[in-house]
Amino acid sequence: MTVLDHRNDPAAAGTVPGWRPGATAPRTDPAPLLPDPEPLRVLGTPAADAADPALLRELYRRLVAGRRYNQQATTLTKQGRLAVYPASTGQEACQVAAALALRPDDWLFPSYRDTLAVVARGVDPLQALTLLRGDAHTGYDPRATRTAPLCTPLATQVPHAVGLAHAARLAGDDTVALALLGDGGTSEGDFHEGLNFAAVLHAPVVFLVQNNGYAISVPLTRQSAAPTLAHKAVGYGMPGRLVDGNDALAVHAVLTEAVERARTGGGPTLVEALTYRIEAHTNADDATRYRQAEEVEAWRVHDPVRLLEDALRGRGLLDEELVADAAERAEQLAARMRAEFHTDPELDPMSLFAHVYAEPTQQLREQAGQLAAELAAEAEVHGR
Amino acid sequence: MTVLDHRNDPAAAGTVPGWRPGATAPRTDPAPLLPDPEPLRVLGTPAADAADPALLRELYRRLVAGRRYNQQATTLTKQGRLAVYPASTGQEACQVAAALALRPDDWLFPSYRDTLAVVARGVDPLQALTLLRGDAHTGYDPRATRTAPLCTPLATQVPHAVGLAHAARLAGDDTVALALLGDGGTSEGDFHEGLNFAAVLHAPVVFLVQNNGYAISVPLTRQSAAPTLAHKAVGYGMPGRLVDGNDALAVHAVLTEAVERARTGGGPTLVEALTYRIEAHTNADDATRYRQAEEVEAWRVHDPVRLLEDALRGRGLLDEELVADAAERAEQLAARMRAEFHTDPELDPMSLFAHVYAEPTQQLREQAGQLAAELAAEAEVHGR
Amino acid sequence: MSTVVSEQHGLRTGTMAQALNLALRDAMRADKTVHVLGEDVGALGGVFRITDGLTAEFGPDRCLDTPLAEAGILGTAVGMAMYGLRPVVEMQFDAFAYPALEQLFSHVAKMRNRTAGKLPLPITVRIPYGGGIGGVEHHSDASEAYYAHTPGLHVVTPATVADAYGLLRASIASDDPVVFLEPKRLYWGKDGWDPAAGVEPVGKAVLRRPGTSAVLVTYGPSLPVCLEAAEAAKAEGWDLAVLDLRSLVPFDEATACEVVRSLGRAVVVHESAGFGGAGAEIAARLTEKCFHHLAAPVLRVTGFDVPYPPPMLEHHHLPGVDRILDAVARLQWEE
Amino acid sequence: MSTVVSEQHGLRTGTMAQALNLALRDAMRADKTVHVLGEDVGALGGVFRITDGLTAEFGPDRCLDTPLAEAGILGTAVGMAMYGLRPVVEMQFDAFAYPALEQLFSHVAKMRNRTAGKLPLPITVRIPYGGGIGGVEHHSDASEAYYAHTPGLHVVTPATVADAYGLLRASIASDDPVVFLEPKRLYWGKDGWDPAAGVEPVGKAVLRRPGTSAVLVTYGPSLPVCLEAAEAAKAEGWDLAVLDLRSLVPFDEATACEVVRSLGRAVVVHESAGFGGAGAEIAARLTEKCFHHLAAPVLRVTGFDVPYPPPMLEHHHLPGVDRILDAVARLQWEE
Ligand SMILES: Cc1ncc(C[n+]2csc(CCOP(=O)(O)OP(=O)(O)O)c2C)c(N)n1
Ligand SMILES: Cc1ncc(C[n+]2csc(CCOP(=O)(O)OP(=O)(O)O)c2C)c(N)n1
Ligand SMILES: [Mg+2]
Ligand SMILES: [Mg+2]
Repeated sequence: MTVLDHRNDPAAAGTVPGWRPGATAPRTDPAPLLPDPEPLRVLGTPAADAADPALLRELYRRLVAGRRYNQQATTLTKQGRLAVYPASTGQEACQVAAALALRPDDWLFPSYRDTLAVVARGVDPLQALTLLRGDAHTGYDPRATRTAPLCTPLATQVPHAVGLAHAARLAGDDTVALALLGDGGTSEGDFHEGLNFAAVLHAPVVFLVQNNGYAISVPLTRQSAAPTLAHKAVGYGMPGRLVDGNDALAVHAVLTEAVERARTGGGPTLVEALTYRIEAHTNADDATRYRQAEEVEAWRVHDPVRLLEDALRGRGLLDEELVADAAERAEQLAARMRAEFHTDPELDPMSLFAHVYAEPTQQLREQAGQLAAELAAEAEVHGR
Repeated sequence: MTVLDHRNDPAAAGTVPGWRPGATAPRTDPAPLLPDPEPLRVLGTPAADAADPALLRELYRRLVAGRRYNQQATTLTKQGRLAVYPASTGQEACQVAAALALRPDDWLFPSYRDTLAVVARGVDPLQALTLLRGDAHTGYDPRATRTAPLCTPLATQVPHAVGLAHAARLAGDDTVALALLGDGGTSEGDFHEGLNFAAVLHAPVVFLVQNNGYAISVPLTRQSAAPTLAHKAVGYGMPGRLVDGNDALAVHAVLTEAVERARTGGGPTLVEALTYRIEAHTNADDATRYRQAEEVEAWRVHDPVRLLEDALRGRGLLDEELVADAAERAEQLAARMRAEFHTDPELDPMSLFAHVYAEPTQQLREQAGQLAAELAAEAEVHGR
Repeated sequence: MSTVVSEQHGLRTGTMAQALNLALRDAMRADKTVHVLGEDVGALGGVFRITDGLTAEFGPDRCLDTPLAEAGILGTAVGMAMYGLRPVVEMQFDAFAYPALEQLFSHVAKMRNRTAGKLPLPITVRIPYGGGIGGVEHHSDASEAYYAHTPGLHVVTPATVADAYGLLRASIASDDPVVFLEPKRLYWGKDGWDPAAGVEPVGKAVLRRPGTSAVLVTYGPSLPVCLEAAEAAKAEGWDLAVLDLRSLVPFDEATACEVVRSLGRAVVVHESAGFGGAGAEIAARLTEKCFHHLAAPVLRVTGFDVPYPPPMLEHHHLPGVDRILDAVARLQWEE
Repeated sequence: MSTVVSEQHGLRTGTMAQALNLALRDAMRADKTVHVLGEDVGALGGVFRITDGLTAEFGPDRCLDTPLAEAGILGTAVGMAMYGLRPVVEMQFDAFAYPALEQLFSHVAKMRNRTAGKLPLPITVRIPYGGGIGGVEHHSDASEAYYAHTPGLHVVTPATVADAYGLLRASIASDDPVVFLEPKRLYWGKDGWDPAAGVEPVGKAVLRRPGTSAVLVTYGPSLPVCLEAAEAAKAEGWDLAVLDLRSLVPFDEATACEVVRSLGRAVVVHESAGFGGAGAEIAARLTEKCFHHLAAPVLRVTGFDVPYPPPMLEHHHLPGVDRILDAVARLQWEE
């Protein structure tokens, strides 16, 4: 018998002289921080009957439009109109719910895969896609819609969301920040540092991890050995929530609750949404190298649009008018995308030197002069 | 009522069509990963009666020597013989237990505060202290005692320990790596990335966080909002253990168990030891700026050496012979330190250029020539 | 650019550490959006006491002790700046800024550019840098070259007590991110200066000492060494000018070229490793722009291309008066 | 240094990507301590397919898909090297190596030095670098200057298919850490080469084209542009030599100086930002060593000092033939 066998011996408790109460643990009760063992599901359960029909219809319209958006953007890559597109096909419930859970004066911090959330938030689709078209890094004014630039270096947007939320709280505003990231992103140091800052600062911020099972080719089992990614919340002292990411109603409910808690001074929440990326990582990726067709097919059955349709049908809400209206809006969005991406953008090469600094340095002015001269010479050669 | 109120409705479970079992969570049961709510204590509890007298005596001798070591090193800073010393006074139980829990062929990854653990592992005290004396970065051969260099950039040693443990396992060796760090270090991204790698690789590594309540001036409450730091383990899928860091027997037991689990293929463990740094951060620090004398005094009562003494006394093991033997060994160690630090080291300026690369580059040879010429000219001026 | 006003008037004497502290205090008084954050900047006042008393005067929200995570600190500052604040970040030592380099390179330096000017980040990143204080490994790096090579960052470094105040005020007031490098070994040097003297924008080099033979081009921690060398050079018959760049970005090419053209001989001095160091840019640029005025190549006196040595050996590594004079001697005087 | 033997014989034709893949394969066959690790290097074979088939041949322990964390990857490699392995780390894109810079600067570069030679780290860090492939932001950075300024690192970059094989083998065999920079836009260029030709150690520049008028000094992605420029220059009456440095550290000063001294005119060409770029070191060093042989200052043609532009604008940023010829024209031919 080792001394460890006495671990749970009640006689041993509290008998240590001089043990300082301030040093005892836990400082907070971990139980409420732990996620439920099963992800929250609403659609297809009795709980869905309680859902507001207007919300269901709104989610439906937006999911249908979102699916169409993903299809159209993917088509644009095939036509060479977009350089690259990381589709959120299959993840539309997360994208739409993220946008709907926020107020206009809240801030969204999207990753490269979240253009749909950005568009759902009100950013023009053309502007949302300039990064991926290749004509500008960020095509929209982040302040106008309180939507941060699409973030590519993984998890680096997490501390940004925390800092903004903290600043808002200091200013006395009840603004909330919502950061989106993927399962792979949770492995980065910036995720850890950001969540820890959020909890220590008690900042009004929500983290939504869209766990789509893969970071490019790397499956979740090679990414983390945690019971769930939501369990990471405990280590920061914030609640962790687990939700079926293809259940639009469930994601919306969990995010709405977390945003509300943040808004009313309850601090940050980590939400893990279980979902699946139906397409390859981007159009440049070959997903057959690392996953089986059967797996994709199984997830196609658990489709966010279909799940919502079924629920609407069950409630007798899927009438012809709604279906037609949703389809029409989706087609309008796609048509606008086709029209806007039909022509090549007019770009000013001199814009290279704009916005490096508030005032260009002398050497940048010199370099700009050099480029201008080159362009003039070229124009002369081409007889323009 | 919102849809969330149905969260725990059993009628809702398992009714979602198409939900893929592979996607359900948790993948592992979190319960065994969670630390006990109270830190393990052995000394002063009935469990101590089961402890091996030889181990108790050995711990006692080493704790007494460790305390003396800390005193002597601190004195050396006052005499200008050490440039800086981060004392582990008050943390000797952790330091000694860490060294004793390992086999000679295991590896220790210490931080700047862990010279005592390094010495307890068998490194010559003079060699262990060159970094802090200022004559060499690492005074010992890490391979000789399987003790990595003292690590200053916080938590960067964590992935090193993981990589070494992983490599050892691949080689078929049953070597274990033990990484030491502080409470503050757990906030760094490298801590997170290292622990995640360890769990995913199922590497034979143990992490000992000596939570001494402060990162320089920053108290734990500003460092983390977690129930305990040990709770972070859950988010990686490894067991978290909480222990009274001033209870040498408890720390030894927890580490021995964790090392054994790692050695036998059970994967990594995160151990949090609750302790206190009695001295300032280093001799250059002024701890009165950020903590109260009463707090220090309260911790002096819960002293690791005293706790062990009390236990030995209770078992009738604190005989004169042991006390004298421990004191003598401690004095011998201190005397050796005084003797060895009495003289200034003879340093070769040309060593600047040694060991930058396996073969010096042409430009380094040129620079070495320049310094040699300068030194020769200087020697001439000084008539040597 | 935020307002730069000092409530302090008249000449005062103090250390560079005190001048920096006052600059922070005055900036925070003048502009409520200025927030300080970092490790130990609160009750402790920073390990170098540069933020001493700020939490007491402005409260823990304005001067915030953060958790120990440099990428987290800088990333949080990015978010704060996006919401309209003007964060001043303290990195505890130069090598401990490395964990934040991704945030610095990929976001801080680029955010204005990647949002077409919509999200400027007026962040000042204060970094104590360089050696000469007997610091153990990782406590004496001089990493200015990494920052200077990164478009979008300003890189500023004071060498005098007055500049410590003035350049820090100007950096905090700048609407661009500034890496503000504080020469550790000059923290405790005292000098007289007038905080109310007015603050120039960053980007102007200044001739600290006129001369007729050659010019020593330097910045930050090496300025006092160069002034000492210039003094010692008199005995050898050289009258050396000393130019203090004050900022590497913007680089005051006009002023530097003027001096170099007029003297025809120049030595660039800094303590960080020479290979690919800031001195390479300075030498290459001055050579290109002043080629036909040069009587000798622009020489460099720098730290060796080795990891920063342990304290007991650092004086062999750091450029000293003799090494500078050796270089001056090689400026081909015979012709 | 580990053994470098190729089982492949005879001339073959392939892309640089294939040559790199074969180099990894041959290195892993020749030496069991060579382990590959990184993001997506397993089943996917890396986003550029450089590690294609390695997991199939050597198993997932030898070619390891890691969690997504660059500091964790490099830090883990440090520990593996401490236990006697020879890790080859893949960073997915240049800007995604930034999270690992602390591990690189504070440990990888310094470990041999800080342990007085006891713990050398034979780690190769492969980084696809540079632009010209239409990559969106953060996918086209060229960060060689950061690495070249860091004592303790070797910095190697191939520009031909044969060098891709030979230099990668040599880098993996080196007992020092090597930052191995792979020019992304040359990945798909085909050429003939003989893997059995033998592997020289790193550190030798090579004259890719002799010439009599001036020399273009370059490396990596800019070599083909320089060769094209040299071809185009014939029409202007210039016979340009082209020197491929192959490694920035070690820097082959002897070879570079020899060419520059014999021709008296040189232009350094690289695509990363000019200010504080590798070209600054090259120009400053060549000027210092060859001053009296120079008919004109060593000029630099580089990317502008701006964040890497979006794909549709990158061709304006990258040095092209015309910009190089403009610089050649400024080499003061009139005298
Ligand atoms: C710091 C960093 N490292 C690597 C990459 C390259 N990269 C882009 S996406 C990706 C996978 C991300 O996976 P996950 O976070 O799960 O998001 P998902 O793509 O599945 O939405 C990788 C490795 C990056 N963008 N940033
Ligand atoms: C990356 C990094 N950032 C900052 C520092 C400066 N620093 C040295 S010790 C320390 C506090 C560490 O606290 P903790 O981890 O609790 O260990 P303790 O000193 O209490 O043993 C700090 C901030 C450092 N060494 N490395
Ligand atoms: Mg994913
Ligand atoms: Mg501590």
